[in-house]
Amino acid sequence: MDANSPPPSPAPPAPPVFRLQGVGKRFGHQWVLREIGFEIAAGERVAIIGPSGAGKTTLFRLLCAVLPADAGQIEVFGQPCAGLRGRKLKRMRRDIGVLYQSDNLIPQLRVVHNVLMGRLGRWSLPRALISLLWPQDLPAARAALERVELADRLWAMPGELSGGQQQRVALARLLVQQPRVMLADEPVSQLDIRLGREIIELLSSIATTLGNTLLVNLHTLELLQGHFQRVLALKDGRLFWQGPPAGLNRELLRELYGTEYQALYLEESADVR
Amino acid sequence: MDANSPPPSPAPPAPPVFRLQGVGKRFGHQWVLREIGFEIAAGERVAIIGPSGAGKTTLFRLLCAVLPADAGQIEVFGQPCAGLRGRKLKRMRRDIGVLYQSDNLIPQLRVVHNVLMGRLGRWSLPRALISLLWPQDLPAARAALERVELADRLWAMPGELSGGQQQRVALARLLVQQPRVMLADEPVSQLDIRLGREIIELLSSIATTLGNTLLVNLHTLELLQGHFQRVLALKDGRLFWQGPPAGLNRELLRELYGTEYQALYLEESADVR
Amino acid sequence: PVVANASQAPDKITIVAIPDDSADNMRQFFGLIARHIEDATGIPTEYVHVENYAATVTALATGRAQLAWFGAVTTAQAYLMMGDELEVVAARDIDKEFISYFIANADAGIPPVNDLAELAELVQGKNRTFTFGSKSSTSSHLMPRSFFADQSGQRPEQVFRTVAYSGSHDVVLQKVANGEFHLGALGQPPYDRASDELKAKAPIIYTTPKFTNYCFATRKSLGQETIDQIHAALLGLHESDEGRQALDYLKSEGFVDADMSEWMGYVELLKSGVDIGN
Amino acid sequence: MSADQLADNTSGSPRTAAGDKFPNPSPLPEKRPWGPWAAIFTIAVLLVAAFTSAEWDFTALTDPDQRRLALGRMGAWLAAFAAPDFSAEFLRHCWALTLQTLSAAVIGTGLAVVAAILLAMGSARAVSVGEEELTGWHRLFPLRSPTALLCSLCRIIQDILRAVPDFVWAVILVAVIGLGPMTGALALALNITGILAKVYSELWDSVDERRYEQVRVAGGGRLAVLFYGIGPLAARSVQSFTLMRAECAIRNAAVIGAVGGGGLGADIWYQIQFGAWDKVTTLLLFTLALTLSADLLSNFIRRQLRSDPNHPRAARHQSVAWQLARSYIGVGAALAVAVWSFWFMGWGDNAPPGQQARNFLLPALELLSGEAWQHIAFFERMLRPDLEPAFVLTVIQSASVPLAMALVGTLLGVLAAAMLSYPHSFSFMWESHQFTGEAAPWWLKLPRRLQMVLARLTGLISRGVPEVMWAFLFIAFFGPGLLAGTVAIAIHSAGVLVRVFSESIDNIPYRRFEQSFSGSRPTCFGLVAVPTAWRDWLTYAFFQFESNVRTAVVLGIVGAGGLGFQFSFNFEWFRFEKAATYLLMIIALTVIIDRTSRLLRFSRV
Ligand SMILES: Nc1ncnc2c1ncn2[C@@H]1O[C@H](COP(=O)(O)OP(=O)(O)OP(=O)(O)O)[C@@H](O)[C@H]1O
Ligand SMILES: Nc1ncnc2c1ncn2[C@@H]1O[C@H](COP(=O)(O)OP(=O)(O)OP(=O)(O)O)[C@@H](O)[C@H]1O
Ligand SMILES: [Mg+2]
Ligand SMILES: [Mg+2]
Repeated sequence: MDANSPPPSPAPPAPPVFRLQGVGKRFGHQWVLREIGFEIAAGERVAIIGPSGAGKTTLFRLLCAVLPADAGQIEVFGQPCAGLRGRKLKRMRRDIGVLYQSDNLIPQLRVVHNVLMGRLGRWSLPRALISLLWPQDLPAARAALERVELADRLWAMPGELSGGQQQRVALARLLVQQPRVMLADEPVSQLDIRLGREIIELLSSIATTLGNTLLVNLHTLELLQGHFQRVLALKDGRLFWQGPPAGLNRELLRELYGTEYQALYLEESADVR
Repeated sequence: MDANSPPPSPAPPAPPVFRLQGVGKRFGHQWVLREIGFEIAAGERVAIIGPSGAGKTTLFRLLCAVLPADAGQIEVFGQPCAGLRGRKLKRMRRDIGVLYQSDNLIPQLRVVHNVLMGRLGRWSLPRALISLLWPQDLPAARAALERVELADRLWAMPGELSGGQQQRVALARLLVQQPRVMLADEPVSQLDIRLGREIIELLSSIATTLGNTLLVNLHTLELLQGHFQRVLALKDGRLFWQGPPAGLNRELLRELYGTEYQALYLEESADVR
Repeated sequence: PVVANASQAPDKITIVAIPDDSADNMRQFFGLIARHIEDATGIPTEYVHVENYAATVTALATGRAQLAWFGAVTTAQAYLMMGDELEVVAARDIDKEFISYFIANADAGIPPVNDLAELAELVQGKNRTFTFGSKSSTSSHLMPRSFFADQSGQRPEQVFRTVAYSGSHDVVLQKVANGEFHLGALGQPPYDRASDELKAKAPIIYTTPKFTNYCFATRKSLGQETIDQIHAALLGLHESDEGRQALDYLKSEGFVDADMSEWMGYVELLKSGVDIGN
Repeated sequence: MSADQLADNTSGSPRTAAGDKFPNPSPLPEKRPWGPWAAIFTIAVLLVAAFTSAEWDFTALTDPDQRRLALGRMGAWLAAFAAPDFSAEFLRHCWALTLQTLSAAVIGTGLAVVAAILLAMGSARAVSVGEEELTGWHRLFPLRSPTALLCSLCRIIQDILRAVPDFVWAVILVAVIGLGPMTGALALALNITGILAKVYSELWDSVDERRYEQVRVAGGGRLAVLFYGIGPLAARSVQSFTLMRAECAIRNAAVIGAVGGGGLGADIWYQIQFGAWDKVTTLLLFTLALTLSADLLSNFIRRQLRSDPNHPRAARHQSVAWQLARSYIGVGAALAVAVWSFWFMGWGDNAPPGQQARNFLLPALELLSGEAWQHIAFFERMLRPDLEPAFVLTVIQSASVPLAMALVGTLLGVLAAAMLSYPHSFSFMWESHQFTGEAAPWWLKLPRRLQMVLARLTGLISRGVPEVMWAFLFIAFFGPGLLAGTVAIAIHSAGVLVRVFSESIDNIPYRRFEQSFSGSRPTCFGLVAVPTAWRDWLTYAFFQFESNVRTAVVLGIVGAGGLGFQFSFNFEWFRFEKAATYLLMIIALTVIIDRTSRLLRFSRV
């Protein structure tokens, strides 16, 4: 689709996309992530689950190197991301696409500019500036918006969109960016079930066809099935469990989400499995 | 609990909380709500569902009378809400508590002030201002935060909280406000399943014990069961269907969310019902 | 100091003047003088009104203006900047014996005094307020101040409760007449021009000894020939119609010869670091 | 079960981890914030210091006899204004001046905006330094990285640019390019550059980093982050402040006249100096009219650029094309004014009184020739400040009076502006129904709108009338002294601040108010609008304090002396060595106040 996204080269064993070792992060005196260690191979599709406040968003911010880790080491594409700066950082960022949980859009910029922001890593600065006056690469923006069913909102301001529509615009940006790794922080939280499912399907199909790596934060557990190869569960800032989606069971979930856990549906669906 | 919230008087047949007739709303030339008509009785618990962009949030904004309707008539507590002002407006505002989909908190104010904002309808201006320096009614704020499991974050800034925690703070504000009607726009979208369930349970139990009316916008259909007496489904700005939760079936949902609808879970659970 | 190497006639003469009267007046009457000089020398001449003392000196010193109407202090300042490059062309007859007035509000109950030591004694500790004109002015600040210091042995700040700078001669008169300040100092011509009503409300209590004041100064690099032409034009100011109007405004009979040496006293004064109120 | 096995195989087994390395203090200590109290305490201490360090004379207020006399004087003084000079000739004169002022001020501001954006890119930490791993106080060291050094350098440059009064720039420029309105305009530009760059960089820095993290992550470099993230997010405040400064420049650009141009500001200053009050009144009326139209025009521009979809005007929007066109109309209107200004300065009928019209743009070209710069040597002595200890002590002491006056004056001004910004705010007085849902009948709307018009007029007059005039008015009442000067400063500050204060409130999207409206507009204002705009308010208030400390003219007129006055005094007497010492002190104060204001952004008030 894009000349810039390199095909997965099979010859040398590709380094893992992410490798974390004993990673910790604290705000003030409070450690919100502790001793996180895992590896994510290229092309893997991984879901991250965990109760509210477990540290999922913080983990994502560490992975895309906007926050420095306070302990341990993070390697991205085989390179330690601690000392990255300037051009290298930019190249790395270009390859990592992030969808945030909220405030994904700049409210003062029209949808088209918000979507084309995905191109920033590839464009030269002048081109990026010109684009603010005369949008560059409009077809790409239009195509991406079409995939999230918002083609007619190209010129709208974010404030005119409903909550779900805004999240979809942010998704379109991710599609325009075509990164090697996609991190999506609750991409479907404000979407209805059909759209949520379709967006997840879209993400995972893109990941499959392009060989991209995909990390998704999810609260809707029923979307796990079929789309992800691995689940990481965070609790209280620690890696609580990891395994295939099928491995999730009732006790595990009860322990993960707290002892008072009494969700009817999950018991049922766990039985179904 | 609060002297100001009148006990539901049984003597005269209480007027419906909301009565809508042929209500329409447009932005620019675009009608986003059309011919909406329904009634909601005092003490009812109603869920509103519909695809993204269907007009749910806009409907809520009409119900709490911050947007004027462009067609039709809205009555709140038996009074047309078109000509409201001054003291009456204030009383109405106090009695309708709203939880918005996003941007619920003032990012520049600490959690405690955000929560106490629920009291503003009751406080005089000087007291409200003093509260910024010396929080008034701190126990109420603390109690409310405890109910959403955030008691230790009383003095935090909203930016220090995770997405789900922010939504819970907004909920605490609603608890402090103790309104007669609660409108909640996707209160659980960013919460994990356990917490989501508990919040819905909290809302509906408060509604039941206090005889309050509850309107909730939901995307997570499995939370409908047991907590709501009625479901309103919006599609493309029209009232598409209303009925008891049990009445939701596969065809209906397929039609509501679009023809390509193929959610596995719903088919199954519809069978289960 | 810039050495005068190219002494050819300038293709244009710009006149500046220190801003010690209302802009309208100055534009009108210095405009007349400019026209007179243009007629006499045949060089296009223009008066540019500049509302800043330092800017006038800078303009002449850096060759942005060719002819400047300076007060005594500004002449000395210009001399300090330019050295012998500065040449005084002419001065008014009255400039050789200039005087300043100390005035007091009529209701303040301050009688005329014989010297400033007496005044200092009279107002000492009485919470009197005093205003000079502009801080850069000779006749409404420097000379009154130095006479006061010489005669009473004290700085004005030690005697008066407040010492302010109202901005110009006219405002000094107005403020003292209104009673906003008890006393003030200003030059002679602005006081003489004022209405009798104002004068009655702010009578003179002391007249200073005579001192040298304003002059027209120019740059040597203009060339002796041009300077002579200007000199002649100024001395013959009363011969033209516009010249007479201007002289009338300047309260003078005509211009006379003048030489830098007559202002060297001020140069010495400035070099000695005279008290200017800080 | 396979799941259990998997769980046991995970590297960091959760159930056993003791977490020694990551101790969490639990339970969380409940830390009640002490920031607000510290702030209140500091202000109280400073106030006490201000009142004890200088002599304040309140007799005109307390003594009934004095009060009667004072009122009489004030009345007489006001009466002097009651007869404006409306002769046809003078009106023509005023009109010509108006055009000149407009052109020179717009050129000055226009150049300043361009220069300030460039400079602010260097001096905004968020732009020039960008992402940093350091946090907290480590960020205060300029030597921590080359970019941080650049940032500090730019900040010093902008501090110097605004600490040096514009007339000094003008005198320096006279040496370089000669006399004329363009010289004044350039001097104005230098000074305004310092002002705008400071405020821009502070506004940019005060945007929450979380909000533009997305642009960084998309792969944008620091400049892309500025143009796609920080810029748009701060655009409204930046616009408001720029337009406000443009208005100020138009109003009181006396410097244009100081070096041989013409203009309203300069002319008012002349006429004030020579006590021609009838003309002053006429000129003031012209200034106010000009200010008012500048105000209206800037509102128009703002509205075109404002892109709040929940705004009523936007809701009536037409086609997409029209919506897009609106921003071009806004930019176009601003550009048209700028182009006209250059045309006028170059080829229009632009003669300052008593001069022929000519192309005043040409002298500026001399800036390009190295020759002109030789004259700078003229000011070389400025580089050798007089550092004799006794004198330095005098210099330091002379800072106390301006500090005391500026502190009290600014506080009063901020207070008044805060009170006035409620009736002054368009969103709360004119369009409140957009977010309250209130259906106000005309008899309710009318008084509100009247209130707003009155508040705006009050603001307009208190900032439109020069500080010097206020000083004169209050000298008539209080007599010369600190009090008169302070009240003058307070009134002027209030006028300037109320505009930016209320605009920063009008810049908040209505959706924000709508979601937090609890039935009473004042409450919404106090608890939602003000906290949201608070950081911008602080920026503006600190800036005003800083410039009040530098105020020289007023201090001279009320006989209070002080730093700025002594500086210009010594400069005008060509005592450059002494002037340089005073200037160093002024710059030091400016830097201190500026850095304090920036430090406060780390804290949450
Ligand atoms: N800037 C900050 N300062 C202090 N604490 C913070 C900050 N950011 C996050 N935290 C805390 O870190 C913890 C983890 O936050 P994070 O946003 O990663 O949670 P999350 O797993 O994404 O939760 P959610 O599902 O609710 O979004 C929370 O307790 C939060 O309060
Ligand atoms: N200010 C506005 N200007 C123009 N169109 C708007 C505006 N506000 C909302 N809309 C449009 O109205 C429609 C309904 O929006 P609304 O926010 O009510 O949807 P919603 O049902 O809440 O969707 P979601 O579940 O995604 O939050 C959307 O198509 C939206 O784009
Ligand atoms: Mg999160
Ligand atoms: Mg919505």
